[in-house]
Amino acid sequence: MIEFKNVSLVYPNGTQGLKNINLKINDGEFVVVVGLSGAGKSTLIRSMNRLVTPTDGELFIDDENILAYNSRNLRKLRTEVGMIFQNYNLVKRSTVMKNVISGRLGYTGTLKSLLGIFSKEELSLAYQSLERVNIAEKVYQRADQLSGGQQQRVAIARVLTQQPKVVLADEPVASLDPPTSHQVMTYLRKINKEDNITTVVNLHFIDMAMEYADRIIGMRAGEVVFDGPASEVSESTFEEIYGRKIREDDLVGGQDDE
Amino acid sequence: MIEFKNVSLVYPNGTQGLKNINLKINDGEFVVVVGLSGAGKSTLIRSMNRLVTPTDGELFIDDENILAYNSRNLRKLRTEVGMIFQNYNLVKRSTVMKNVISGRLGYTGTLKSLLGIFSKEELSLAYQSLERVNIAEKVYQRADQLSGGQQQRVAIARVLTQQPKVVLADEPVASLDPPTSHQVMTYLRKINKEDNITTVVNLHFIDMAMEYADRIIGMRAGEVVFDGPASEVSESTFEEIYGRKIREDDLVGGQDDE
Amino acid sequence: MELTMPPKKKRSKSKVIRNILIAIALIALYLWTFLTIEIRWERVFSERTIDNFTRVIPQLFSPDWSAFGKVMGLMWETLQMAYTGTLLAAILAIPFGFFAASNVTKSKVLNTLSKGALDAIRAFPELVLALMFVAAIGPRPFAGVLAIAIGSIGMLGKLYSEVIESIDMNVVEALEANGANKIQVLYYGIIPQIIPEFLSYAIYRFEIDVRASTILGIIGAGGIGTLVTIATQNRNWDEVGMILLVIIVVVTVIDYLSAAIRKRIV
Amino acid sequence: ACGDEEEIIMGFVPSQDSANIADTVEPLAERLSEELGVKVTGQVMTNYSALVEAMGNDQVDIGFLPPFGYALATDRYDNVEVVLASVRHGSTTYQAQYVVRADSGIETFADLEGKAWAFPDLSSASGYLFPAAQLMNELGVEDVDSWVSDMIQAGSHDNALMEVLEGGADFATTFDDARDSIAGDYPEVYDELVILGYTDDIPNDTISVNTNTLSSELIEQLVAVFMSFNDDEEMITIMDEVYNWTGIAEAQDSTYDVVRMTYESLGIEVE
Amino acid sequence: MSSQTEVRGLTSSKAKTRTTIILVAIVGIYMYTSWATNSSIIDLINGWGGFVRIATDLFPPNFSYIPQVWEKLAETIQMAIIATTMAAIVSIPIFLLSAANLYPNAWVHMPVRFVMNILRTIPDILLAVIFVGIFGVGVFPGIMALFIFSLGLLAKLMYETIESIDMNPLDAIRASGGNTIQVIWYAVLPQVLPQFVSFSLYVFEVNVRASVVLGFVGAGGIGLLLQQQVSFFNYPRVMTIIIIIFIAVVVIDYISNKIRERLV
Ligand SMILES: Nc1ncnc2c1ncn2[C@@H]1O[C@H](COP(=O)(O)OP(=O)(O)OP(=O)(O)O)[C@@H](O)[C@H]1O
Ligand SMILES: Nc1ncnc2c1ncn2[C@@H]1O[C@H](COP(=O)(O)OP(=O)(O)OP(=O)(O)O)[C@@H](O)[C@H]1O
Ligand SMILES: [Mg+2]
Ligand SMILES: [Mg+2]
Repeated sequence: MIEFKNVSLVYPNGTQGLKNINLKINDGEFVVVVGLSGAGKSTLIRSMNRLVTPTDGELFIDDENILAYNSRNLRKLRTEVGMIFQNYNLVKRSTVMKNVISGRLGYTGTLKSLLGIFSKEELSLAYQSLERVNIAEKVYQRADQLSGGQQQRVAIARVLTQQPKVVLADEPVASLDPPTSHQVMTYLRKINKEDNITTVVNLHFIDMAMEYADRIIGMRAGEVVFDGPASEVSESTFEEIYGRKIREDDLVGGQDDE
Repeated sequence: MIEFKNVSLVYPNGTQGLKNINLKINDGEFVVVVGLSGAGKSTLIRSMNRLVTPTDGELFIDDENILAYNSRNLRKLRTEVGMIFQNYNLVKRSTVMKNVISGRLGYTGTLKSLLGIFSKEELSLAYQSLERVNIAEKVYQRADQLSGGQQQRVAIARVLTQQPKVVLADEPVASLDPPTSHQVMTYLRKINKEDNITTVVNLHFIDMAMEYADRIIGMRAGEVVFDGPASEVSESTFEEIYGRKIREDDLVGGQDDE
Repeated sequence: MELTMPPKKKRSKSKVIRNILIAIALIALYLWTFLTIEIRWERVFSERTIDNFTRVIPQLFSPDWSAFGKVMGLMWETLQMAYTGTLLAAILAIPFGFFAASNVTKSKVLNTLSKGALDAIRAFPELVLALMFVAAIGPRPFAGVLAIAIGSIGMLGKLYSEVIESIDMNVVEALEANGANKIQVLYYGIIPQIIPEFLSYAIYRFEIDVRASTILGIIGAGGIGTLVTIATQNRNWDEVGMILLVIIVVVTVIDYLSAAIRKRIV
Repeated sequence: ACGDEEEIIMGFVPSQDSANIADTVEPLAERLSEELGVKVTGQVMTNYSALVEAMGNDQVDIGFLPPFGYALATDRYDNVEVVLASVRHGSTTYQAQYVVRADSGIETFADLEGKAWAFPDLSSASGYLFPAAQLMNELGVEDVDSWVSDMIQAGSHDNALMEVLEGGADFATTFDDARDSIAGDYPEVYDELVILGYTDDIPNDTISVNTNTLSSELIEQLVAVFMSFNDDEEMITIMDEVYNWTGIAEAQDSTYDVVRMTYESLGIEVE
Repeated sequence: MSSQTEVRGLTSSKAKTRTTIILVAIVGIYMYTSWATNSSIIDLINGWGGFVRIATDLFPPNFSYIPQVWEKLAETIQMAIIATTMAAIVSIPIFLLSAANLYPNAWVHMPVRFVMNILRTIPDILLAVIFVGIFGVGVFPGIMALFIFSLGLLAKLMYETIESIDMNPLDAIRASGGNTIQVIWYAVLPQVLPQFVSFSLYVFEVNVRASVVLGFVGAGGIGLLLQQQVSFFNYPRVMTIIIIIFIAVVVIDYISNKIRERLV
């Protein structure tokens, strides 16, 4: 369980990223965060694995205040919280396998990892993760030879290899075309359900959010302005989040899978 | 008057650029050439100032066969035929004035031009040309500090300074957004009418062609497949030129000026 | 749990063989290097080394300020040499640059010849060039200037030709369509496109030449290098320290100024 | 600066005997200016070959050339001519010495076979040329290079001695007696290093003139002035500071034939 | 014509004045420096006889001398190999520490850069002179000089490369629990490895060229022969050495260029 208690975050330059956030995210939930650009979605997500550190309040993951963590605890936390990024963040020149296995780094001793020594179980886990996102045949290709959607699937495989309790995804489909976006969201949803991994996703498109989310959190100017099941989202919710009526370009367009 | 008599052009690699063209363009006409990519529009235009040389036939400008010209005559011809390009082709690092005055180079002795000595009349002409396209206030700015539309207006001013009898424009608006395109076309039309300059323009958008042209020439595979006033253009003409029915993206969209 | 292992990485045979050959070649190269090079370790780790260390190093770090005037005088001469040589090269490299640029020089022969000449010049270390010039005209700054000038033509000519090859040829066409002749095209169409880069490269080369000309004096070609030889032969390490200090400061200042100017140009 | 008679340029090469040669030649130049009524400037070159090229190119009028440098210079240029030579310890010649460690067991030149040889520089008359020629002539060695086990070009006479002192080499050849100049830093040198033998006489350093740029009257005048320094306590001190000279003697080109013969016997050719 | 007075030329008069001042300054300084260094065209004409003489002295080269040159040429190349290898290895921690995006703390990267910048200003042969003073003549001081010089060069080229890499993979590795060393190994090095090899080869080329002359100050390599033959005025042999140096440099540059082309 993830719990925000009066969390605020002010960036060094004075920007208020988060304002007095109170939230509870239950185990196994699939939460989608929506909001305008600059609303604080990324900040919210990145504070859950301490890529940014809130300046005020308490943030509990499994009843431990992660804001008090030292760098050792932090690495432990991060092995348990997987993250997926908008630009996939793969090492382009490394092979798919090397990228995926890097999800195990948090569990591996420095020297072993420098020498590239991983156990059979770990290699197998990495390969299975690739199979789960249907991309096992690319295992020894270089990441830069893959299309955007394939790269994002590799990134999901990397997170799976990490065997996390929580997955955070910061606009995982922003760089992808609509069909590929749906594919990636489907995979995220799948691992959420199959492995009961708590999943928090930032999305830009409101219709996609409603299609996949158990629960939607709307943000505006660093504050949570909506929090409820997808079914409760109404026209007025949109106005609250976006400060205006819904428009056609808030929608990603029809769903058509591969 | 420009007259093509059985003009053909085969590029060194064997591509047939023009096939047996017969055309007469009268003084002061505003002709727009349309056609698919690769139809030979550029080849047609560029043969009129011998940037490419037809391999067969005769091409008369004011009753002289320009295909027989030597390089001295050629320079003379080119001073009388102005040209406007898709990418403006300004010297980005030179001032607007220097670009515009370069329209006079064909009239100026080499030494004088190297020393930058131009007569008062010429400088004044250049400045007035800039005024005519409403960009005189940028006279000493560097060309790369201007927007695309402004750069194309400078290119028009350069051609005006040349005081040509004929202006050739090879897709002058292809790099511009619709409102700016209309602006540039309006200026071209204006100088055509005010100075009675024969103007031949290549265009990609059929609706724009119809809006500005006195006469439209349709090309396909190096041949002229339509030639007549804009009013005569019909659905079947489109099919002849494009080999299919007209579609929405053959139109540039509504006209809205600056 | 049953383990699904990834398939073995497929490698083409020829690639494996190639990699093995490369590895063997590298190992052989290093074996050859380390086995045949004669380093006199007994001298390197001798008492004298320690002696020299304790004598030379402290002196290097306590520069002889009484030599400051003399050192600065020669440094000034070095700067003059570098400036003269670079400017000569910056101008003489222009025709080379044009001949070596395939978009403006259509003659293949001229093209290849000038490219070859530029490559050849770059293969000579400045000091070797200076050696020739000292033998020809005696040990004086002019020999250094010539070495700098010739050496710089090699690099500047190549950089120039690359600049010329990257210009916007459409502009050239536009001017031709105006009826401009070749020289006018050059002056109105090409030169404005290349001047800033040419200048910037020339200044950059000046930076390199200042560094290069500090050593030419070692063979008598003028500048501060002369003093380096004399001071080391006489074991005046505090004077060498002063020379070092002056070179470091002057070169740093020049690098900084040159970078600042170049930033403004392009 | 040269060619005209308005300024006379004297060229020097650095010497390890003089810590700051550029300063020590100053008084000499001043004194010559006074005596000749022409401005005289001293200029220190990086090495003798630079000095030779400078004289050949008429940039230097008077050159303080070492014997080997002088002999080569006359081979290469016609306008260089010796007029004076230095006197050290009352002699216009000196010798090269062979130095070995006292405990080395080397007693004759023949014992040097297969030993490591440290010498200052291939172009040093006392450090290499004369000893090499002597070994060839007296022992019938054909190729000195392979007769010894190692040839270490140490860079200077001091360094050659120190190579032997520290065991990097078995013997060194230097001028007589280079041990004096390192005795300050290594007082034990006289005990630990002993002299195995000497070469024949080598003519001393020269004062050579550029006959292109100096008229014969001026050269005569110069010779007279330099010779007069022999009776001038102050000038002898100055010359001593520059190059350890204790006197100046007139010299002829033929004196240096022995140097030419020596390097010719070693197979060193010019051009 | 109303607008005639407004246009006086092709550039604004301010720009024109500035250009003129700069031009006059450049030419003025040149006239001064070429006078001060006696490097004018007149000096070139006066020295013409010298050029002719040295040209006739150098030719024909003495090819029978070639066998004696090989050994020293090999030594030269070996010096460059050792120095480049050492510099490549030692530069790794240095360029990592001086990359501002890895160590945003200016107290870490600024001092390291400062030292590297200073090293790069010292000419290699001056370093050689000093090391010869300490270690005595031989190849060792030469290798040290090349090593120090290449270290500064390589570190600079590399930290600039690192500062331009994609930072996102670093975030990803960090977010999956990797420590600093793992982040560097898994996210930084794979991104810069090709450039690292390429720059090392480039530094090797530079070192070959530099080691050619180190022998002049007793720091090993083929320069020693050059210095000896010059001091004997034996120019046909000098020419032989120069030709061999030339061929060696051209061949090495060619090979290294080919490898570098295939790398990136
Ligand atoms: N490192 C930073 N330093 C200073 N301000 C920052 C930093 N990162 C983000 N901000 C600011 O904090 C606010 C919230 O940013 P955040 O990235 O969380 O928004 P977002 O909702 O993710 O927007 P987007 O949809 O554009 O990604 C914005 O005003 C942003 O400019
Ligand atoms: N320099 C050339 N060498 C060989 N073939 C050429 C050359 N220039 C054009 N072509 C070919 O000649 C044909 C006509 O080309 P042209 O450029 O005139 O077409 P276009 O109608 O202007 O097309 P677009 O709308 O793409 O500009 C094309 O098939 C083209 O590939
Ligand atoms: Mg964001
Ligand atoms: Mg076209």
